[in-house]
Amino acid sequence: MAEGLQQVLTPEGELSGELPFGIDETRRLYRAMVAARLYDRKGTALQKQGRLATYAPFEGQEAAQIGSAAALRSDDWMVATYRDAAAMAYHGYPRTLLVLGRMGDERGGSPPEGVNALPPSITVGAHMLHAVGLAWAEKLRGRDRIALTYFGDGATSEGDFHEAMNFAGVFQTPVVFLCENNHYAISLRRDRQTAAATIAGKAEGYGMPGVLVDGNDLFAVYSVTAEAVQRARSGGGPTMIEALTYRLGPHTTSDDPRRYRSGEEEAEWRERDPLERVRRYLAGADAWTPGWQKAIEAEESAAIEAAVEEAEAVPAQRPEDIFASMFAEMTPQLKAQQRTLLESLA
Amino acid sequence: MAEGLQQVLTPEGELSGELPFGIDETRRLYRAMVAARLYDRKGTALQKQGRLATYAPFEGQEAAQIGSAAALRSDDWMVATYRDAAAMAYHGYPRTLLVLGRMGDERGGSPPEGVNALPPSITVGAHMLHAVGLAWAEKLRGRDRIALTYFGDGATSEGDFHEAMNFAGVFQTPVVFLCENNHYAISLRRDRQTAAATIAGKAEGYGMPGVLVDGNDLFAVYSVTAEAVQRARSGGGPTMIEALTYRLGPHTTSDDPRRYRSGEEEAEWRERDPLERVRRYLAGADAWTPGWQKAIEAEESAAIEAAVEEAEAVPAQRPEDIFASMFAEMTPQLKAQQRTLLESLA
Amino acid sequence: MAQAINQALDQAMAADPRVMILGEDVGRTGGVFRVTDGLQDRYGEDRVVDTPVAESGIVGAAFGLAVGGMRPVVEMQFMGFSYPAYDQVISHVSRIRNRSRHRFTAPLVIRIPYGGGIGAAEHHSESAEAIYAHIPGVKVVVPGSPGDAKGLLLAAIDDPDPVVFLEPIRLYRAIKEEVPEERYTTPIGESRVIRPGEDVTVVAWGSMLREARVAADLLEEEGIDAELLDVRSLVPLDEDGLISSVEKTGRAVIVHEAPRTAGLAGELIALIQERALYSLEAPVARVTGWDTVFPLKRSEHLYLPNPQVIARAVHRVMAA
Amino acid sequence: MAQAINQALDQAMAADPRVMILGEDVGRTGGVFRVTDGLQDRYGEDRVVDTPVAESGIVGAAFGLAVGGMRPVVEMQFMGFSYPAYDQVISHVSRIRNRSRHRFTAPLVIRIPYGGGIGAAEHHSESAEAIYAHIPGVKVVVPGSPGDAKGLLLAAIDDPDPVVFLEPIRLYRAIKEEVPEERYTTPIGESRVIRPGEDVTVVAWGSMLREARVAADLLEEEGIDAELLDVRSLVPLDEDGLISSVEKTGRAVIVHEAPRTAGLAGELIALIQERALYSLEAPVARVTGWDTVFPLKRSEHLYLPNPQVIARAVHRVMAA
Ligand SMILES: Cc1ncc(C[n+]2csc(CCOP(=O)(O)OP(=O)(O)O)c2C)c(N)n1
Ligand SMILES: Cc1ncc(C[n+]2csc(CCOP(=O)(O)OP(=O)(O)O)c2C)c(N)n1
Ligand SMILES: [Mg+2]
Ligand SMILES: [Mg+2]
Repeated sequence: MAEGLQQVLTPEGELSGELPFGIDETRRLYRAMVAARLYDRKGTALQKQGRLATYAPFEGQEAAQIGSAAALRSDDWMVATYRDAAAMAYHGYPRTLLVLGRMGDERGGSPPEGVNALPPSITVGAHMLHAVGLAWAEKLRGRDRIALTYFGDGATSEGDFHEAMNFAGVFQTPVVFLCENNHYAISLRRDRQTAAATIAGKAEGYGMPGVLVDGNDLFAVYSVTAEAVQRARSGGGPTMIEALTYRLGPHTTSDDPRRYRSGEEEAEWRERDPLERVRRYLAGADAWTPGWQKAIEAEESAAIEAAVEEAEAVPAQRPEDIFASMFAEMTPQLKAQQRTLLESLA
Repeated sequence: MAEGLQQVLTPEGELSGELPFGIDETRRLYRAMVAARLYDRKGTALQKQGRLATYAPFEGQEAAQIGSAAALRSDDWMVATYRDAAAMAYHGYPRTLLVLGRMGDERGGSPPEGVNALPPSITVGAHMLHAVGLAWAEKLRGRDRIALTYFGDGATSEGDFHEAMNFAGVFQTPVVFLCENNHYAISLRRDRQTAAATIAGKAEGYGMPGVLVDGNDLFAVYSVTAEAVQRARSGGGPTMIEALTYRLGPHTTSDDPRRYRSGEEEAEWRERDPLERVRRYLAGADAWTPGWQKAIEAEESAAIEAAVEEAEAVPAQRPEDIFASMFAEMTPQLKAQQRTLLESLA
Repeated sequence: MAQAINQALDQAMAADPRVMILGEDVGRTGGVFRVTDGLQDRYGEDRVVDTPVAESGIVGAAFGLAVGGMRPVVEMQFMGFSYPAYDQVISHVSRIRNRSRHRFTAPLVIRIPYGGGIGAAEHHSESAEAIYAHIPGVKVVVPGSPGDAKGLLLAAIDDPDPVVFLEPIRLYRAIKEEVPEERYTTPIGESRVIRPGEDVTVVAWGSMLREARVAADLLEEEGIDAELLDVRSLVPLDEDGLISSVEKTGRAVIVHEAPRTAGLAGELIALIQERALYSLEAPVARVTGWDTVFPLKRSEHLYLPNPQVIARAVHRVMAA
Repeated sequence: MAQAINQALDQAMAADPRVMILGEDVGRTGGVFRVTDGLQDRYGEDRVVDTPVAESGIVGAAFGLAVGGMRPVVEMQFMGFSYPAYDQVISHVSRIRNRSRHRFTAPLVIRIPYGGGIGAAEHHSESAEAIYAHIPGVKVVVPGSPGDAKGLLLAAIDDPDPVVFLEPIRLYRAIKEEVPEERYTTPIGESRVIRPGEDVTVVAWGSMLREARVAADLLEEEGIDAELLDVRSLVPLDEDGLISSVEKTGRAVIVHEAPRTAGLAGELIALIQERALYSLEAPVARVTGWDTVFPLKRSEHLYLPNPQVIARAVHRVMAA
């Protein structure tokens, strides 16, 4: 069922397939990728300065995230991971909250009403089942929202991946599984994660279509995701997409990739930079200039700075707040513990 | 990778493939199947009389179990389930101990040295990982023993199935996964267990061969298992086999299949009885007579009766024994608890 | 009790279209204990769902269903098969409200048949309530009677937060008791004095209540007046109910089936001595399962606390 | 402490070819805490195995390896990621000896980094030792110093039964201490008095020992002489060591990071009052984490017991 690799734009920026949209939309999504990269670099910088607790860079995976997120309707569900800030921000999860969460503040996990995205999953695997359940709920409630869930190549080894795929197949829930195969799970190479030829090929074992796509090709990712979303929305059931991509940076800011991969390999993938690919295409269509690049970088940087400032300006939670969200109403035990804490701080 | 259905003997007892062995061996294995069925019916009868705590009948699955178990070397590992008494007994697990276990006595889980079989697994799924680990240990120790693990169609939905298949693929452990697809997991039909076309087809997702075989065909089951065993033993890695079969009886003695399936369906599968198929073949080859049938039934029944008697003659464990196998040496807590129990009984 | 639970589920489903049931064999056959019998016929396959054999999948999908606005009631076939779903419970079900500061919630009920006494195969007789009670963010309740089973289950389904609902297997068919027809709830977090007494407090839950009640009868004949307290709600615990009983009697025996070490008796004893040490006239005694695997049929009588053992523990605390 | 553990693993692997290591990222990179650094270079990819991301798979396969004659030491990357393997531990690892009446055994060690204090993301700061201690059939140990880490780990690897080996993350790089070069073992099941004292027993383990020690220093300045007891072995517990200390001092404070309800303090208190009630001059106090999710970085100081809180609890029991 897994077809050959889907590609629309070669790494050189040449068309090799059908464009899903025109120049204006391309420029809009290119800009979103630029913004994502700026955000990502800011994240690493902030962490190095001690202003974030941890950060998991996604540089190199912007097309996989933006291309797929762009195929969603704004009220669809997104269930993503610690590495999917580009997709989440695109789907409307406020950057301020993403930053706040990374600072180590629970309020980062609380998106505004109307943003249908769970807080980024830290555990590997479990969240795919949540997406299946959310999609199922929409189906049972007779609505046509779908759920898109992101996960890595490593996550495909977890039992929960299997159970999620299987439930989606059996109950035909409107869900799209998007695997960002960035070739590493921390230090483990994709070829040691599974002996399967492709991850997309695993879909057949669950009776659903599996699609292999060049994950650094914005157009191709959009196209295959849009098709899968359409299938889900129209009652055609789930799809799994494997987006071949690469994490150009470390696993997190405390990881050192030199321990497990070569500079040459990184350089090779740097050549396949998903932003540069679209930039070349736009330039070839006379729709990109250095001046425009500078302008959007300046504007997006300013927006990101503003989000960071806003996050950092959020006053600390009150000590009593650590008890206040365990249940709708605090139990007597929690109330007593809250009192004890407040007394001890008095 | 999953090939078409492997079959050697049609339900009518006609040859449709290559025989893996001659008449003598066929008679020997036929006899083992007859013995298994007698044992199985005895199990149900004993449970009805209150002499066993529970019993899980396997009638209809004798060829799947005996055909595969016969492909093992006597020092290979067998890791099977509550429904695999035919395979286990064939592999040398004393029937006395199988009965003892079913009576509710832990000593049934303790096969003699030299019998390389874990006690029957009650949990669904987990034991497949144990087989992977055992096979891996043999490989690391430079021996050529392999592990064969049995499981049902229901078990393929568990996360542990997935993790076991994946580890076997990645570490190329010498293990054979034998799925007895008897079309039901308690009341759930196979087509609601997974949306996949076949279970054998799932193997590809782990980079291993998957084989679909007529599980009621003794010869075909033997052939495909022998090939898989040979592959594993010679360093060629794991294989998954899906044996299509049917549980003619209830899930356990406390189940009522009429709640979830029709008498017609049962009757259809009764037509494909794995014993009758071989009997017809033997009869056609002038290697079966009613007299011989009577004789082997009498002998095997006597052996089974003897095993049951032996099990029932095993004196009860001593009360202190419930503490004695928790660790190599009892902890002070266990010693104290043991004392307390003995005092309370005094 | 099985019937009372069935009735509660029926009433909840009739009243609220968001309520649905998921589990292994819950639909077509009505569950291995027939607790959900007839419900699939009544409410359809979309609302009474036979799932694949995958416990983490059941709870993980139910989590998504709950966050998405449904009210799933899931069944784990036996407590011994609930462990594959433990990660979903401790890592997600119990935490999404806190993680999202009330933005998302997972109001689901996880029904788990538990406990021994039916001579079952391994893994079918476990009492691991402590590992659920230790999870911040879930409530854990255990009915000891059909009436409570109905009322507590309806309360659990109404509850805006996840509830682990433990069903003592031994009581499914053991107790005949008229249960009120109409819908009612029994508040979570309240213990109940089943038998008032002056001399010693016997604390128990689930099927141990029956043993404790017989013990109390035996003790009565000897002139010992035991108060029997049904905890019912393990989390949140009715501390005041527990303490006031022990303050009155000055002595206590805690009974549970689960293994002793790190079992819930420890928690109750910690509370008692924190708040009522000076009322204690003797050490609180524990009557529990041993620190062993639950034995198979032929030996299970050696494991399970029974009235004699409970009575003997009471003698001990009375003598001290 | 990370180095001491590395040394223990190195010595065990050098001495016994059956010893092998499995886990996520343990080989190529030497683990996220670099505890297994250099071992794959030394012992090869067959003996230091980078596994797929599948915790149940790791423990389940290690179970098979152990039954098959190997001596696997597995690493769970963080305690918060050990729960998917909980079923394998409670249902199989802990039981195969009993299930087979000594015919099969699973001598494996499960190393689990645990505890908070490093401002990590959710799931990276948990202390769920109670759910492991409640499993009959596994031992549970927690070193509080590099010397104990080495000795206890070597004892765990030698042990013929499964051992859950908890490593306090906060202490990996915190304590500088010379560890003897040669191979030695520290017996499992023995507590250790870290600081003798007459007035009150403070019981702790893992990283809480450091907090308790600072508290003891604070208290000393006030003239309160606290005895600090390192439990080290949660299962089996050194009951005699605990009881004799409390009998001497008459007062006790138990400290743990884990949530309070159904945490291990309850077990210790139950034991103390069972065996030393009449020595107690005050209720035993608990200083524990709250019944909440472990908070993220900005709030974790509100959750973790610290010297001031411990000292305050000691004041309370001294005043009673
Ligand atoms: C259940 C679980 N196990 C282990 C971890 C530790 N861990 C965090 S990320 C990661 C690797 C995941 O790799 P992959 O799925 O490929 O995603 P990527 O980080 O490459 O985006 C691991 C093992 C975890 N977070 N959750
Ligand atoms: C982990 C786990 N979940 C649930 C059960 C209860 N259970 C026992 S057998 C069974 C069905 C298994 O079906 P299948 O794998 O097809 O094997 P079969 O019984 O048909 O041989 C179930 C759900 C169990 N034993 N273990
Ligand atoms: Mg990856
Ligand atoms: Mg089956």
